[in-house]
Amino acid sequence: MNQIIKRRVITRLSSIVIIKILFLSLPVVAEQLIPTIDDSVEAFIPAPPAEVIATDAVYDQGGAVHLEWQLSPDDDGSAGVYNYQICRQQEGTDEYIPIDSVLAGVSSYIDETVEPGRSYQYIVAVNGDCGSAPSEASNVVTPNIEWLNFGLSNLFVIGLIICGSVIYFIAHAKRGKKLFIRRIAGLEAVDEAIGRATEMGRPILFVPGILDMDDVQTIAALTILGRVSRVVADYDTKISVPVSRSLVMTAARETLKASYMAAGRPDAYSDDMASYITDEQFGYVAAVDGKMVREKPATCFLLGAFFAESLILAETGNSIGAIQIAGTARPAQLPFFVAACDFTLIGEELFAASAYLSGEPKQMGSLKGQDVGKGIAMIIILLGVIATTFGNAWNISLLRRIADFLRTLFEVG
Amino acid sequence: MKKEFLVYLGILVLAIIFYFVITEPVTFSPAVSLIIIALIALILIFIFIRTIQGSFVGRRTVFTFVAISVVLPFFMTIEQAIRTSPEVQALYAAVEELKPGAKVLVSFDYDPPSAPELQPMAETFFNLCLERDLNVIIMGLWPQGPQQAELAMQKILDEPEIAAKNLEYGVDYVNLGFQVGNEFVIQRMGDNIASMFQTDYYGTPYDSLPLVRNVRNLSNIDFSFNLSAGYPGTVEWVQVAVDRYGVNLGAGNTAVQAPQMYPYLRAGQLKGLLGGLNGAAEFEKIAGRIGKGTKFMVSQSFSHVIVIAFIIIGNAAYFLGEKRRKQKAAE
Amino acid sequence: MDAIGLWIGAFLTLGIISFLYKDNPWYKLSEAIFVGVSAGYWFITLFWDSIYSKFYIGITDKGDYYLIVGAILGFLMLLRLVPKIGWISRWPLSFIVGAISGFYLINYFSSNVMRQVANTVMPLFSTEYGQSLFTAPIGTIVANIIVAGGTFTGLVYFFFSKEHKGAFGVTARIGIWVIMITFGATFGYTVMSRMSLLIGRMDFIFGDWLGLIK
Amino acid sequence: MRRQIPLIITFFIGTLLVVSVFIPPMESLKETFTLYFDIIAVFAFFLGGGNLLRVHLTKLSRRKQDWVYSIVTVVGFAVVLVIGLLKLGNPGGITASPTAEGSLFQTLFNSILVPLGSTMYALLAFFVASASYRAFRAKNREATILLIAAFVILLGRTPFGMMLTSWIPESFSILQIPSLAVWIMNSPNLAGQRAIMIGIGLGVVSMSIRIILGIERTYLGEEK
Repeated sequence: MNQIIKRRVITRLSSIVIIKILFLSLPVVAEQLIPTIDDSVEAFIPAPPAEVIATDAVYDQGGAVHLEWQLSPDDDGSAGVYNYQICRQQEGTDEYIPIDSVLAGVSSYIDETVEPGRSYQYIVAVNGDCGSAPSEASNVVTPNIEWLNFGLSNLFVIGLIICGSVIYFIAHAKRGKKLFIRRIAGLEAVDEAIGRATEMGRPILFVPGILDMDDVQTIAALTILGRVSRVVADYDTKISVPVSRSLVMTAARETLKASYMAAGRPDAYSDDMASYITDEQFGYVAAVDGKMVREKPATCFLLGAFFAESLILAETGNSIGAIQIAGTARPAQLPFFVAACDFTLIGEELFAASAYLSGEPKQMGSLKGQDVGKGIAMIIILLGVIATTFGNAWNISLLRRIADFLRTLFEVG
Repeated sequence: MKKEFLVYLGILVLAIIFYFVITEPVTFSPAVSLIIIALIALILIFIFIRTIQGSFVGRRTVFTFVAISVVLPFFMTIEQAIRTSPEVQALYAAVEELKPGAKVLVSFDYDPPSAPELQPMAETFFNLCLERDLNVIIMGLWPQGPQQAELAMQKILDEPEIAAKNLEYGVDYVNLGFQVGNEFVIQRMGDNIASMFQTDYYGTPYDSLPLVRNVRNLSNIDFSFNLSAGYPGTVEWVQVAVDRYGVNLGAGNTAVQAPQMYPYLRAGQLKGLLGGLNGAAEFEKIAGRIGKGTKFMVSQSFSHVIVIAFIIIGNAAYFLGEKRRKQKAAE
Repeated sequence: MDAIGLWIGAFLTLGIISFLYKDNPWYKLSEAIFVGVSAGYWFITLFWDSIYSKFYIGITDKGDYYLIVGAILGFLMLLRLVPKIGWISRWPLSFIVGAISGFYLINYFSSNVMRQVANTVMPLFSTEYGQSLFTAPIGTIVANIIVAGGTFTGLVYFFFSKEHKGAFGVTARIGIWVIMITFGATFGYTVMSRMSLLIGRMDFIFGDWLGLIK
Repeated sequence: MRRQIPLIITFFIGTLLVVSVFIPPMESLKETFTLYFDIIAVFAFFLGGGNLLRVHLTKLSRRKQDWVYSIVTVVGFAVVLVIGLLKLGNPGGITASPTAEGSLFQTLFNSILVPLGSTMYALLAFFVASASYRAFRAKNREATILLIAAFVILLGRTPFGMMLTSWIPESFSILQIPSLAVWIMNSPNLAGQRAIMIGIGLGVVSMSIRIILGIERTYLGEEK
């Protein structure tokens, strides 16, 4: 193919030259007769790209091949070079099929249409104004399925250490070892807040965020709902859980029902406690706001994933004089809860809440386990900062080695 | 119940008067504007004194002041000193450099909630392009973007100077509409724009639009401008269109998003940047055009001052309350 | 037609704003419209997007028969309506919860823990790793110390299993201060964009609808 | 048995997804599960939407307080469902995209949902003001720090802030309020964000382990 194109181009070029010579004596006529051909004489056919190298993409399921080549020497940002056509030959066939093209100036491509176990060979052709020049064929590549992604081995090892410590402390606590857990203000207030609602004879409002069950914050909110509703069932207070997703409604009902059964009052449970309003963010907020001012709950729980509506809900709750316990893992919304609510669970505290409220040793053990993770992170930061700051400056090889090691250890693919 | 409906009736009557009777725009003269500002300041000082004396204002007062601070500046004629920042000047210079007939791609990557900040930018940018006889190609990575573009374009086409040019759709400007696929759309456009936009916003086939018939891919675009309120937006345009295809890119961003763009600006990946209403107002100033950006900017500064004033009043209330409590405890 | 649209828009806008004064019939009406219409709207978009485009087209055109598992799980969800075997509807729920827990475990760990720790391991007195001491401008040095120190003390605040007393307590105290600065800054920063939202709505009322703004 | 099966499913699926990250051929598992989730969510809507109808119809039939508004909700819901499912008023007919330009469905969205949504969103302007008025008071050391940070940033965004400190010479320009605001956003703010994010990451790890191991199961109901 390479040869054929070259030959064709040469024939065309020589014919132009002949015509030119023929009409040389009549330049004016020549200009009129062959203006288009004359244009193409000034244009050029770029030199072909070189050294096309195909490699199997590492740690994948054999579905990608990396291509790299050296740009055509004529590809220097001038207008003449147009793009690169990538052609592929599959093992067993004898023709190159164009698969894609990339713009001038690009020297790599990832072919994601290959099948594992088959062999491929590539040609990259550069396209110019009046012709194209193909490269030599690349090496033959056979993409393979890798069964383990060793590129993530650092993630695996560190993850194992931290998950291991959580599991270790769970097991540790199960054996009856006493663990100290500091008090979390927002959670200490839960009982009191429910008690207040009971005294005032007003309901409790629980908003589990506005995302669906596919967000981990919603799950955290429901685990807290489990603990809260257990107390509520004991006190015989009214609780209302408006939700913005149907699945969350189902899960909230399961949670509430279980709590009422555990409290020995299954008759007091009703499906109306949790009801779906609408998936639309602000439609949901409009309805919950209306509910707040009409039912005047004594206590509002705003726990889960919140977006801009965080402050609308919190300020409305504040205006009706409710005690508000809020919590979210979205850093952008935390300030609004902190400003407008009585207690706020900041990030990690939201996930720790259900364990804390349960009071079970096993659950408390997991909190100790995540502290180990924090400890490791702190040690790495301390050590890493010292090593990177002074290792090079004072030329201490140990520090430098530590710095390099830590930097690679925590880089994720 | 009856009282409420009387209020509604009042609002309806007012609306009918304003809608049908007062058909001309309302503007306060500079003197009246100053008097109004002085009055507001006086009331604030009065509130402050009342607070010191021990009677605190409620949330409805705060709400009223926020509404006043936003609405009244719409009608005022006051000039706010606007300093144009280097990134706005850079954007203007980049557009000014383009020769008549240059092809400018404008991507509308936002929806109505961000319109107050971005719409004025879009209008000024269109005005600038059409005034200089640049060809405008509109598209959107957000579903409601092209609709916003239509609104802005219609407004600019109605302006007398532009209307005099008798610009033609499909020849001088074109709206390609929305395309799903986020950054992959940009990537495909690097190679072939028509493959992503088979038809324009109105369903006309790409090839029958004279303006874009010869625009094959991003390399045929002379300048690109992106109005962005999040993902997909400026970050994606920089990463794909600029880094891979070498497009010249300028951007207009919401105030929240703009600070994240400064690294790109410093690295030269962005030719210029408009951030929030500030940016819109500065751009209008440099383009010599009084638009909504300038007007809205006054509202914004006013409302900020109101918030600051109430923070001060709130603290006064707190400290005095504290003092009284201590005095009571002492007695 | 445009005028009708404008009046509807204005009616609903003012209805919502009236809530600021107090709950009233106008707001209740706007709220009722909002809830009914938006719930329907979301179901329709979900239906055409998931059930038609992804599920139906996936099975008939692409032959992705594995999607049937999803439909079965969805169907099990509906068994809630049959009281006797309603408990089966917990299976799809536990499927979802399990999948989300497993997925987020690794996802959050790599993006929130690993990456943030890696970003905090940085030289204090130079702009980049490998440069000699005190080559960075004084502002950068102060900033670096605050970022590294602030992250460290912030983590101390989150410790659950150690009482915040003594030196540990002081560090935790500094940690909560850093977090408070973060909150104050984010709050102040957001005020501007929130104001512009209101400016947009007021422009609609006084400009687009009443035509009072030039 | 009723209690065991869900816990086994959670354990099996959770572990599978953790492991799948490290095994390239299982990479697509996540996308498959996302598709499953989308499909389940639509089925679940029959429960949610059904509940919405039931609640409002009960309100209506019992003439409970504010039952008039329930008529509006039910009618609005039903009308949108009919228009959307049959693609009424859609220029492209039944085969077109439901949200096609110019369709009745899209017009409903633009003329009803857009003004309602953006106004609800805009209420935030009032609430940030009332929240700042009430919450930004120097009650204790933490609140004072919060107040100062917010105040500097707020001032830094007005011409007022620029004027206030423009007398400070260029060499100390960091002390000018606008640059101070930028500095706060870039340094202490970043530190706080990072600490919160690392904490969240560890919190999720610990909670996920509790769920996968079946220690945390309130969401499933602890039926006895």
